Amino acid sequence: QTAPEFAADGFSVCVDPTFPPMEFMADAADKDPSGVDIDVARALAGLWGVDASFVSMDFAGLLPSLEAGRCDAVISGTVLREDRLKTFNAVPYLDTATVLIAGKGAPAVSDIAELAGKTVAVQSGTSYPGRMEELNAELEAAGHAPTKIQQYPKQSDAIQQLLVGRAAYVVTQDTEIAYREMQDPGKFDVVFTMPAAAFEPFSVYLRKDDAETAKVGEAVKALVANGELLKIVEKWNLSPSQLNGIGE
Amino acid sequence: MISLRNVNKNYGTFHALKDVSLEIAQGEKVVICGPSGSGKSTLIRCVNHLEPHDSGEIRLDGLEVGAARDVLKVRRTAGMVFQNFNLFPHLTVLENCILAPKLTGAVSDREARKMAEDYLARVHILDQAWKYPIQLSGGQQQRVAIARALCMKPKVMLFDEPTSALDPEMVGEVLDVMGELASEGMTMICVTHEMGFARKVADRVVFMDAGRIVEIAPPETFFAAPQSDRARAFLSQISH
Amino acid sequence: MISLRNVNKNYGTFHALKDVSLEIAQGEKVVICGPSGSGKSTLIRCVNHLEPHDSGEIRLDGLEVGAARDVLKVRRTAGMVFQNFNLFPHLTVLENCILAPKLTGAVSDREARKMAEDYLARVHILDQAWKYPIQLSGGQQQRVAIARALCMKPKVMLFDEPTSALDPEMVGEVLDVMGELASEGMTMICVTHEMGFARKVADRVVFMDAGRIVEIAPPETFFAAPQSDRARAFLSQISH
Amino acid sequence: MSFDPSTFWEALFSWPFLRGALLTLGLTIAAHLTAILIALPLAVVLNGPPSVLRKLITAYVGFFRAVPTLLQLLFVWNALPQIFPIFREEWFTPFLAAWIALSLNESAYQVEINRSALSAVDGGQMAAGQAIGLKKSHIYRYIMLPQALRVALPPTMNEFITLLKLTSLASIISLQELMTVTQINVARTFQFSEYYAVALTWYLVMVYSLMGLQKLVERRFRWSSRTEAAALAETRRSRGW
Amino acid sequence: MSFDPSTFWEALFSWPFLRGALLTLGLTIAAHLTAILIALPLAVVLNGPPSVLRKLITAYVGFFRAVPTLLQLLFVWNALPQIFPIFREEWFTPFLAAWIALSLNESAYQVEINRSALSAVDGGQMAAGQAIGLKKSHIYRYIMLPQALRVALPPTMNEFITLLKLTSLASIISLQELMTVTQINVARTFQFSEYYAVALTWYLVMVYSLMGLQKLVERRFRWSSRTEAAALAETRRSRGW
Ligand SMILES: Nc1ncnc2c1ncn2[C@@H]1O[C@H](COP(=O)(O)OP(=O)(O)OP(=O)(O)O)[C@@H](O)[C@H]1O
Ligand SMILES: Nc1ncnc2c1ncn2[C@@H]1O[C@H](COP(=O)(O)OP(=O)(O)OP(=O)(O)O)[C@@H](O)[C@H]1O
Ligand SMILES: [Mg+2]
Ligand SMILES: [Mg+2]
Repeated sequence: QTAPEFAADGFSVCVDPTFPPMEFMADAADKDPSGVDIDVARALAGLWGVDASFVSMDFAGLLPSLEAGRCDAVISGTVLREDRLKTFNAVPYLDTATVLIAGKGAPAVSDIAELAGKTVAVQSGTSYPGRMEELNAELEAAGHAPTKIQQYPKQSDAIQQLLVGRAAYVVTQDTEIAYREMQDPGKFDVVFTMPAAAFEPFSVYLRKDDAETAKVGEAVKALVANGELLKIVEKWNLSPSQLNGIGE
Repeated sequence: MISLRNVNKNYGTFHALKDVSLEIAQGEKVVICGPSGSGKSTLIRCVNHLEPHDSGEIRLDGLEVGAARDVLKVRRTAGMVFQNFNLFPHLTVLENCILAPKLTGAVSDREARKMAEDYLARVHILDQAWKYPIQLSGGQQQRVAIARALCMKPKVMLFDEPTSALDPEMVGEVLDVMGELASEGMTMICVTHEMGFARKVADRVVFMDAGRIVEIAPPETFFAAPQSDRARAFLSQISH
Repeated sequence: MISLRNVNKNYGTFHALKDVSLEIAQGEKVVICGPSGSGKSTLIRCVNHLEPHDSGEIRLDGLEVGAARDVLKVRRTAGMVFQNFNLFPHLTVLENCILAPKLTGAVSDREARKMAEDYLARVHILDQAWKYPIQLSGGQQQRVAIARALCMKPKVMLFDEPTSALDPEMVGEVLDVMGELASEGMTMICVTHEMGFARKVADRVVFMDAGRIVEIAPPETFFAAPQSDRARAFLSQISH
Repeated sequence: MSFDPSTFWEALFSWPFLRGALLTLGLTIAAHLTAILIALPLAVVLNGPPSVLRKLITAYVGFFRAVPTLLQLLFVWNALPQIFPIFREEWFTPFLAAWIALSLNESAYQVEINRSALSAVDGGQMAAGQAIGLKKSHIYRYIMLPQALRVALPPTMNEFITLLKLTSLASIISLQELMTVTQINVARTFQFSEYYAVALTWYLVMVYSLMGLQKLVERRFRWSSRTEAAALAETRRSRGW
Repeated sequence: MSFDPSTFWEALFSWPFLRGALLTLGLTIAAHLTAILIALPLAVVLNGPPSVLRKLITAYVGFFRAVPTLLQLLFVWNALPQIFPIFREEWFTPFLAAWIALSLNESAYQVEINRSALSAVDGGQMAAGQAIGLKKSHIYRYIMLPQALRVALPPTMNEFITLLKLTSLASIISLQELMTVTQINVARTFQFSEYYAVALTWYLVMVYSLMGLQKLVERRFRWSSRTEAAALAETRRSRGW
């Protein structure tokens, strides 16, 4: 494996450690964050024979830092989106689905009509609001009332609305709910998996340099091939199906 | 009209007025004099309750000074000219004068303005009516302060050295105005060292020293033959 | 010592000093009088460059007043007592007096303090040395202002109505102090209406009206036989 | 750094950004005005003699300054409905919640500004107002406050601008003002320089307009300057104010 | 809402929270002091006659108040090293970057506070200082500023507290102060009330200590009150200050 040039003296990664299990501070006193992305970054670095280091910051600081060269990559639960590729390159490493969760014991949603008029809390700046709007369009087309969408800056703020009782559902990632279930079983239930309009896996974001990006792509492929990614997926209680389509 | 009985006033540990008693009849004109720091300003500030007194009784036109419900009545009864003027710097000369009549609703805006112009003319300062206090010389400010107090049409006037910043000519004119007020029957207390004025207008002279009233006498007696040693020593300096 | 040549000063459109010329020799004592608003304060404020003049030339002890590099020298040459005192409210009486000597480094702290105490004693206010200005009566403040100016050991003193807030007794004492200064050879300009003082101490009396010097004469001549009609009218009021 | 001018221009006048800017401005004005109204009487009490009320107000000021605005917003939005069910209803919008929280928060700061401005007014002014027989309310309305305003205006403008930025915290209760809209767009497209430039432009427009306004108001305070009072007097005379 | 006291107490004195609180306090003190030092001379110029310099300072004040602090932080941390390579080195820590950005930012607000406080000092004070022959620097140092301080203190304290909260923005350049530590813990455990209570406690401690300090300083200003000056004079005389 040829290491990309930016990783010649170590692989530094910017993360916003408030999105378990992708990246979070496992213990308040920890120096480095833990999580899926952290393990992925370490695996990549291992492949290149260098050390991985992590810089924690608020989400808004991630991209300027990457652009300014303060870190080599952003691996922070960021999914692949077409319009993001104008400014940065991306390499997918883990597929993910968007789900609706509700309090424990809530009945599963079998028909979207059941969502009509309900309040749904979502994290802003994600793909969730867009997805919910598509869903609302469907509802309206079918003659139902749309859902009421409330946007919150952090996933935890959105989930708080569920606990407070203001929102009926919260949109989140299958990864997150898997983690919550592992930590504190029996609080939430997944009631609905959002239909995926496009392939939007978690991705490594890099500066616009196609040659270097290709090397990272190769590395991910290698991690799929040698089973390292699968180990990480199992470690974090995720589904092996989430590796479908990765490394292709 | 004004009566003080055993009035005491302390500033912290400093005893500024000591057992002061004084009766002033309607229409009477009283001049207060005495050395610097003897409590003259404090005395007249107590009369309209700008300073609360600590003990004793003060009555003004039948009102008890210090009784919460009468405090506005007391102050509207007594007009005051401050030693350091205290004009309102954000208002023009004219506005300084019409503020109180307008707000207390005693007269219409029109009348208030007319009255203010009259008084400003009387102290020869009507031509400065549009200026702000900061633009005026010391003497001009003092005259505005006098006009402002008169505009309240008070029954009693309290003057704290109303001529200190004036030139002799203007002193003459202001004293004339005060003389007129006196002859119109206004009750007046005037802290001043203008012995000429005291002689001409005052019914009685009150001499203070170190917070006490040392002597009260008609001006002729006081100037010619002061009773107390302190007053004698004080007066001997005037011909200086 | 002090020379003004064709000095003009405007406040906006108001012409406050009009072609004022005046020569004052070393050790001379000049009294300025004139009606309120005639420009007396403005004149002495121009002498130590507190107000920049608009045209003409002012020289003080050989220095050109208005030249940027000499402005501190000019102000240290001339001590000033303001009409409204302008004491520093955040400093005690003693600190008010020693601030300048200490900062200009002319004397040691010890000497500065000793000198301040001397001057405060001379104006009978040493016992208030620990008070703050707000605690003092008007006359007490004025005396502190005088002591503060003297502590600079200036060659020239500019007094703006230094006795206006004083009782006659204190006027006498302050005038005594000024007389002593005069006899020690200090050059002085004093805006005052104390004719007694003018008669006794002044070498010349300058009479101003409406921004102009109308008359300059020795006091005897001025009081006995003023040349101008304006001065005559003015003086006729004094015996009022 | 890449910068795509067309993205910038498109976003600058797009409805979400305009709406965000208006929301920011509207919320700030509403909250600040309310804060000033709350603060004025409190400052007057603080400027008076010591009393129990004064102690209470001091505690109020300390508390609302100490509690992070974020928590105040969360409290009003999340906890209030649990305590008083009436706040669970439709009418209790994020705007309303932010208005309440920011007004209370800001009032604590404004109290201190007003207190200090009142204490800067010369003591003789109050005495002069009393001496001409004015009621306390009139003394404050016509004498103390107009003079205090001169001193209070610059720090008040500081607070207004701080509040303008602080409204972005209201994103935590799902209010989408200027900064939130910006960050949503950055997160969506990762084009941070373009969208931040849009936010910056709007903030600059708002702040500089405000400073222009402040300058106009300050012209009315020239009575305090020996050299400028004449000009003000002249204007007033000629306009017959 | 559930509240687990043991989580609260454990976190309250845990190293990350202590460190966060200290970082918050340290950064705030450093940035505010620097801001005041920058602001003093600028305010003195603004208080003087009109000039080109005054116009420049007005523009500076407007600019640094208008630009969101977030952007200033990002600029100093990310853009500066691209312009001046010297900032790429190790010594340029997030703390330093935050210090620079917050100082500049805060100085703009502080200029306005100082300007207004200086303008509140009676005009005769400057004249009196000149008349006793003091240099301009001495007049400001010994006469104007001590009197202005009385008026500037309350709004300055406002700014300090605002800054105390504002440091949380520095999490964007990877500085982990009190609020960041809190949010990281909330994200991990969802124990909102416990961790926010910890942050709240620390903010309350800091703000109330500060207000106590302010009160002590304000005792030195009793010279401005007719009724209280005597007490100050007495203290000073007895202690021989
Ligand atoms: N707030 C205060 N604290 C302490 N002492 C005070 C205070 N106010 C006034 N005094 C003292 O009270 C005494 C009387 O003051 P007052 O102003 O009544 O004197 P006065 O007779 O008017 O003197 P002057 O003729 O100089 O104006 C003075 O010695 C003064 O120092
Ligand atoms: N800033 C200003 N703007 C406009 N006019 C002013 C200003 N300052 C002073 N004046 C005017 O200048 C004239 C002279 O003022 P000055 O203070 O020199 O008078 P003065 O002779 O000292 O009077 P007094 O004896 O009353 O103190 C006055 O008519 C005054 O109104
Ligand atoms: Mg007095
Ligand atoms: Mg004068």
